[in-house]
Amino acid sequence: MEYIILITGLALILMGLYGIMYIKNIFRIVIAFALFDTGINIVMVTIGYLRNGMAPILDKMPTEGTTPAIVDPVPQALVLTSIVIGLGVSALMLTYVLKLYEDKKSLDINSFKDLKW
Amino acid sequence: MLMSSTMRRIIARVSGRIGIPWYQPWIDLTKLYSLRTQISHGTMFYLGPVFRLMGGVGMFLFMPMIFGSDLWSNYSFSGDLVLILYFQFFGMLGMALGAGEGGHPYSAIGISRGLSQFTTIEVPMTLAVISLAIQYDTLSIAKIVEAQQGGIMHWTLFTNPFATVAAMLSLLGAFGHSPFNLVKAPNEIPIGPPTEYHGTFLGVLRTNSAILHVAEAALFMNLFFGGASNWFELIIKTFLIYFWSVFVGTVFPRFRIEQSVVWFLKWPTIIGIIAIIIYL
Amino acid sequence: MEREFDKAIKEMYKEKFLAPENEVRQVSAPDGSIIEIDPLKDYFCQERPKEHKPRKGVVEDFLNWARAESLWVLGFGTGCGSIEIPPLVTPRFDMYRYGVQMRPTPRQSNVFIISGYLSVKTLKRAIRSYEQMPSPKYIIALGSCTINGGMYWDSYNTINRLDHYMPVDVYIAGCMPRPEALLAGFGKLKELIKSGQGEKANEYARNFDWYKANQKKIIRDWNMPDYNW
Amino acid sequence: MVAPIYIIAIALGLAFTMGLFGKQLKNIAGVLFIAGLGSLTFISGQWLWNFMVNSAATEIIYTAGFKPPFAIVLQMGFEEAVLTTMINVAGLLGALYLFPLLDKKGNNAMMVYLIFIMSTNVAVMTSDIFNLFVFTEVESIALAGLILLTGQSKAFQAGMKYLIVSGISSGLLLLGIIFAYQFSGSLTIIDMINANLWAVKASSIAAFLLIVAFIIEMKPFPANGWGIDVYTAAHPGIGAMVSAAGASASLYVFYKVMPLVNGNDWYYFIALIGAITFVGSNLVATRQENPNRLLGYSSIGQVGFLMMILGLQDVLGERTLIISFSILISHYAAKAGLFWISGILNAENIKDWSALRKNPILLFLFGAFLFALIGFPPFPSFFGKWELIMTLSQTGNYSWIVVILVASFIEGIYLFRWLGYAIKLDHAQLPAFKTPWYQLIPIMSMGLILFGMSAYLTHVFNFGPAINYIPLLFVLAIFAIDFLPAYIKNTVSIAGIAYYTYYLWPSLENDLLRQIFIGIFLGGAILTLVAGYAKKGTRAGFYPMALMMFAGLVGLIEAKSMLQFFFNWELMTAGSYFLIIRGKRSMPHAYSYILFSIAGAYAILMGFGLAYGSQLNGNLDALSQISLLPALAYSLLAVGFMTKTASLGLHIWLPGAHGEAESDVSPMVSAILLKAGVFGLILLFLSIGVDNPNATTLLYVLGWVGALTTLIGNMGAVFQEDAKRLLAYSSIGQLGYILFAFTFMTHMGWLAGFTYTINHFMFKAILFLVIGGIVVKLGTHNMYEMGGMIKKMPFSFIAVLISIIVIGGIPPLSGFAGKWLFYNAVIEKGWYFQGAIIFFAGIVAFLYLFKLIYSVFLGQLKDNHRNVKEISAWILIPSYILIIGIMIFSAFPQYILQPISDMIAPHFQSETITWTGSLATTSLGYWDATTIMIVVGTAFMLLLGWLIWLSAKAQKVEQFNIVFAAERPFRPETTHVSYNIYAGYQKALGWIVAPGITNFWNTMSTNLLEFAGWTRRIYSGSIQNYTLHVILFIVVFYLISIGGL
Amino acid sequence: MVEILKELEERFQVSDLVQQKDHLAFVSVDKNKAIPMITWLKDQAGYTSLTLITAVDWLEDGKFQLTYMINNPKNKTQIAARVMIDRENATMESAHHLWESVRIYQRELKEMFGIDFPGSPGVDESFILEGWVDIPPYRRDFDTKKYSEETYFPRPGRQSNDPAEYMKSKMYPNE
Repeated sequence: MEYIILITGLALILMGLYGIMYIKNIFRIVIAFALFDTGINIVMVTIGYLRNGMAPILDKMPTEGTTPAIVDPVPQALVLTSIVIGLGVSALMLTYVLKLYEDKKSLDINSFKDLKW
Repeated sequence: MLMSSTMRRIIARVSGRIGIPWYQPWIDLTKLYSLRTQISHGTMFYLGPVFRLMGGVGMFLFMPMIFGSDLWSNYSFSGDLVLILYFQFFGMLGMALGAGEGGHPYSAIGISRGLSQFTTIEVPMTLAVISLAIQYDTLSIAKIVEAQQGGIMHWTLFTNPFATVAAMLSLLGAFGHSPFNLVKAPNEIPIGPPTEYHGTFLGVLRTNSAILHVAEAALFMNLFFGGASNWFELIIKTFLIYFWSVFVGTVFPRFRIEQSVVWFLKWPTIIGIIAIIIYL
Repeated sequence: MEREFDKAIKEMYKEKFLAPENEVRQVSAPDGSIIEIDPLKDYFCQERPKEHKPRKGVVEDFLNWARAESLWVLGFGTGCGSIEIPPLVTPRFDMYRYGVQMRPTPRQSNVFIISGYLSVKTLKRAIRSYEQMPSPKYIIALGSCTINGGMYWDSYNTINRLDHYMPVDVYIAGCMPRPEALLAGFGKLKELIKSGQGEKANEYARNFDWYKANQKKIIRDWNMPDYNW
Repeated sequence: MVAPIYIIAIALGLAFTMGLFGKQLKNIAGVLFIAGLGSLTFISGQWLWNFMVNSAATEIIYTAGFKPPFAIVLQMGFEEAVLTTMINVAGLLGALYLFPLLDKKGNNAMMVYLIFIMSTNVAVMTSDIFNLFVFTEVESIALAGLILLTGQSKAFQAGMKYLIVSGISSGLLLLGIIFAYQFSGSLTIIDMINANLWAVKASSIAAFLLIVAFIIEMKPFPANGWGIDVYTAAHPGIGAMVSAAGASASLYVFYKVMPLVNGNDWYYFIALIGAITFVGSNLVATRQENPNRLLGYSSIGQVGFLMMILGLQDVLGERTLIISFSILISHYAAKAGLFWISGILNAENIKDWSALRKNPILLFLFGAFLFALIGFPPFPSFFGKWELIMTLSQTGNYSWIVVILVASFIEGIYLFRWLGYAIKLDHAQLPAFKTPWYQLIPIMSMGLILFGMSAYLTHVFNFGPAINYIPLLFVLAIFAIDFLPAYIKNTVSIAGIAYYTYYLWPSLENDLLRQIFIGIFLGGAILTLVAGYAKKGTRAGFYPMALMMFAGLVGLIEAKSMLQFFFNWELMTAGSYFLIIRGKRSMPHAYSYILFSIAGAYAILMGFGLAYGSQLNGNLDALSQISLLPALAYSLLAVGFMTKTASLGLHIWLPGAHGEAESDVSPMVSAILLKAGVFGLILLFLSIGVDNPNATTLLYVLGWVGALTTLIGNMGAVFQEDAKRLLAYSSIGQLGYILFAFTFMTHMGWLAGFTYTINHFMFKAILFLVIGGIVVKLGTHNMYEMGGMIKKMPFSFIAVLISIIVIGGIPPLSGFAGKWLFYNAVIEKGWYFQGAIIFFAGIVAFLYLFKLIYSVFLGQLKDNHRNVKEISAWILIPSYILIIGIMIFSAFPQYILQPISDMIAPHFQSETITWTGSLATTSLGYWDATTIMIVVGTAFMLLLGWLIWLSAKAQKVEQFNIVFAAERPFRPETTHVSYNIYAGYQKALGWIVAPGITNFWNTMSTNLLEFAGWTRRIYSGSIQNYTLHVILFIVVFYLISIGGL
Repeated sequence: MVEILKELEERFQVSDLVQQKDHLAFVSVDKNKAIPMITWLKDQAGYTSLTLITAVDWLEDGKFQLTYMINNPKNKTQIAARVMIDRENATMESAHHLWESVRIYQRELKEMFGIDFPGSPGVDESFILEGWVDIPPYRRDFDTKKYSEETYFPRPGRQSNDPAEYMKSKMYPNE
């Protein structure tokens, strides 16, 4: 199960990368980027996941010597942060897309090659 | 200096063709010195001939003429072969500057040709001198002459034939007879550098050319033909050396400047290099 | 009757001819100022020739002898007679025997052989060359043309009498004289010089104005100084 | 002590507060903004003070007392303090610079700016990798916001690219973090390092991802197109922030995480990436014309350099930090300053930077920044590079040295072209620009920081004793009075130099070698400066630079250690560069001069490095016992010195540089500066010693080089039409003689060499002074446009005539001494063929000498020169002083040559020349200068008197009274035969000087530029390509790393 | 030769064909067709070499006759084109673009006959008559003898004989 999710995450990352590199519409590139981001988040969560573990919310102190099967909370925290940041980045990207579209009236990535060499 | 008069006589005899009276150069000089009107283009116009004559006289002064004679070794105690070689340039420069002052285009052309040719004339000469210096392990003319004493087979001509040949070929250019007389080219660029010179100026120049030719011939005599131990030998030897140049000149037509430049860098230079290689 | 076109031509040449190179011109000096150049005045010496008194007595005789025995001829062939000069250097005539030799530049010559007719254009050059020769200098006029115009006596462009323009020492008549005649002319010239009569250069200086007037009469584009040093 | 946490607090607080302010409170927001940045600076500065003065201990702060990941962990150590101070200072100055723009855009812009500075700070301080990620992300988001400031289309594109690629790299980082966490169980960097992720194959992927993400952040070549676009498109003020603050921070971060991949292979690998970036970026930059993009490439190159230094930390050991700091601080100040200047100029092309001339302060700072980048003294990068190279060579890492030097040279290529454009490029109209005070102050502050840090680092490296301060202070003093008229400065300079000579002389009491050269350097300096009185106006900038050059020259003489020597060498190079570029058409020539010079300097540096490495001794005498690759070391040193003496193959800079320089600069650079190379060669050969088996071949080759140089130089001079170029070629030839003579390594050869050196100094100074004066007077360089000057300038003529006699080696004068010694030396040594070439060249010299004196002084006077006067007496006075020198040297050479002969005798087996009075005798010949002088003088006078007596009556005539084939000349121009006068000679022997060597260098440079042009095509401008580059970079990196493991 | 003449007749309406010798023919051509004809001959018919340009003054007709003689080096034939132009304000189209040497001929014609060739380089420069002020000397209305007598100081006493008469009387005094 974890592997399926892990693979899904990795697949999403690759799809995202593929999208970033091969799609010509910048709007879709942003979406591909979001896919990539999501994939990373999924991978992160998966790595922190423990089979049959429970949510890292403790209602009582675990007893000495026993390790309750709780999922590591850290990756989840990280993912949360990462999602927030990803959101910020995506929003900023969309702003850029808007600006670019206003500027050139085009969404084709190839029309934005003014800077080179 | 006293012997220059005798020298001029020889030069006159050799340089004139058959019909010329032996005293003709003397008359010419007298006439040149006695002309009534003269013009001057400026200071350097005066200095040029003086430099030129100084070159000839200087070579004379610093060269031992007669082997074994204190009097006729002149001022050779103050400088050696290198000094003589470089003293030639003194006259060269004087001529060039004086002629340049005249502002005549032909002078400049003549000088440029002369200097161009001169550079390569000196190459075989330099090689020969180096070869001599190796051979005799000295640069002193007196010592070179001394080493050649004792019979004709001791002459450099026989002990170091390659150097001699290289130097003699270079001498052809130094005397400026055909085929290397493009510098003066009497018809195309009237008389070359001294186009503007006349009267006493020309007289000085002619005086110098007499002295210079003798001096150079004497130099070669000292270096390659065993020097001279008395007046008679001196006169005969210089005469013959000069005659070599005249003889070649009557046989060959004139070279163009680039041809002569290249020619001197070809055979004479190769011979000169051989002259050094055999002493390596 | 003068026609329209001929008038126009006369009009064209009414002003004294001056080549553009000889006109007064203005140039800007490197420091920015404008200076005026009058080529004839600035670039040529304006002195008149002077008479030179011969020395006295034996000295002058000796010098004259030297001058006579050392005749250096200017290699300037003006007309058809110049073809008669080269044979002189051949062994057959061998003028070197007499101390005569050719020089390529007037500065180094004493004798000027006017060899034949002189057109106006050539006359100008001849005068210039003559004046550039150092004194004492001599002129040998070769051929009838120099005496009275010869066969060109009625030509519109050839002078008739050389002695109106330059002082002549020796005339050699004939059309053309042979080289032998020229050699004889040299002999005559030597005699003249040795006898102290070869002073035509001084005569030229003495009668300078007359000569110049004659010269300027026919040389209408006078574009040189009065005396060419 | 204010806790560093307040950096976050203040910035965040302010930022949020500002968001609340409406438009009405804009002014308050502005004040708060500056105040906030000020307080950030204060906090970090206070910590820095604390660390430096009180040497406090490193402090680790856990926010709210939790350990990560639950709280932010900040570490405030000395390094962090330094970096945060740097960042905050840059931030504050940058804010000042950008203030009007930010103000116009409103509070939000200020907010974003604050966030950017804050996140950079925190990224430096945090020791928790996830926070590092967060703040890096914040930083890039803030930056993306700031890029928008200009509101231009290009900025949008660049921002988009930046966002996408940095998003990908942060994704990688995130993955790396989670894996690393998985394996190490901690988020602090230290713990991760301790966990030794690298050891286990599975966890190594985590370390790999982390490292690669940080490497991508630093924009390694060639996966850096997205980064460069940011520099290009963003406002230069932002570019400055990215380059100065951002790059410093990311480097430090990288330094912190590097131990994750502990292992030498990896460090070398990182160093390799750095090296590739360093070389690659600089290479690509050579073709760049947009100033901002150029600066971008340069920044990335510098970061690559630093990355390389960090990668080499195992080799460098404890010196790593100080070396990298010295380079970082140069980069930091210079880049910030340059970006800001670029913002003021707002030019699209570096050629438009010629406008900078209007503002001398900016121009000065610009120059200082560029020199700091390249690593000239006294800037920190000089010391950094020196230390780096010494350490590297000590440990035998020669290939790294080569990489550094090559890349630095490439950097010089474009930076100096740029500087040349700014100083000299002809521009129809200089674009106008305004320099408001709020933009000038930050730039000047950066300049101050640069100089301050120079002083500080000199102290830290303990290089202080290596520098001779007195001349430098004098230079500064002259710089301070630069606004005064020239003659005052001239007097002050001459007095200063004279005093210094007087002061220095006693210390050289028993060192004739140095006495000779001090005579040449300082005596020459005084004489050439005297000529400076002829100039009017203030000559802004001339005197500091001239004195800087002389200070360098003096320093060379005083130098006891290699560092001193090299420091002064560079000082002299810089000074002479500015002198040379003052000429009207000097730009390209000064450019090639400085390129050859820095290449030579690097060769010297490497040679010194080898010497230092083999002896572990910084003194100059270490040169005599080089045990590491001695042949290579000696060759490098020789080549380095030969760039200054302009020997064959390295000579092509000289004709233009000397020919186009100002009239009194030419003698300085020709007669004096070239002798610095000679001095270097003498030192080198003295160190090599007579029978050094490692240098036999080198000396033999150099002998041939010297001989051929002479031939080529003289031959080249023959075909010149430009008077000063002719002299310049002649200098090449004469320096060839000198080189040749010194390679003999015999007593006689050295004596000849010294004679030549002294002679060349005297006559070349005279010639350049006089000809320079004439060129100015006549307003043309071309000799065929001159002529007939003898009547107008008789004194100049005599001066030139005498110099020419000396050059030609015509007997009575001192040139003959050289020739005579040469003949003896050649025959004694047995180098006959080289000798023959040398003598042939000597005669060829007559051709150009005649051309010079004839074309200028004789022949026909031209129309427009009819009214010119003699050149200024101020030029003639030094010339005639030198002529007196020549005359004395000619008549009594024994008084100078005999001591020299005694001096050099101990270095060789025997003294081969004996003096009896004025008569010198060798085993071969003899020579008596005094007698010759007397004989020649007397005879000359007699003959002259005779001729004058004979022709006293001669009529003086004018220039057209010539025999012109019965015609008369029309124009002086057409009558003056001078142009291409040696056509026949050229036909016969011109092939010798066919510009083969020039073509060689041209081909080299063309190929280099072509290659750069080809390389930079990878920057196609497409986001997707850039992404691909990044991915490919990672993949290749990964493949190599597995392969390498 | 015949073919070429025929062709000339067709193309340029030449008249007065005179076949002087096998290889030499004279034709007359209109003033405005002359240069085209010569150009054609040069470019198409192989008459690539200019022999001469000369003029004859037909004072009585008030005409100048210009003659362009050109040569075909291949078959060694010559064609001479005669062009009649007015004597008043004599002008002719310049042909200096065809051969370099033409400008010299034209300069000479200008100087000696006063025939103008507008556009010909240096046509106004004096050729041998430097500073000439009279009417052009080759015009038949110019009296050279009178001019010479006025100008060149004739030496008195010169006598001239008709060579034929004089020699006859000298050599064959009896006849």
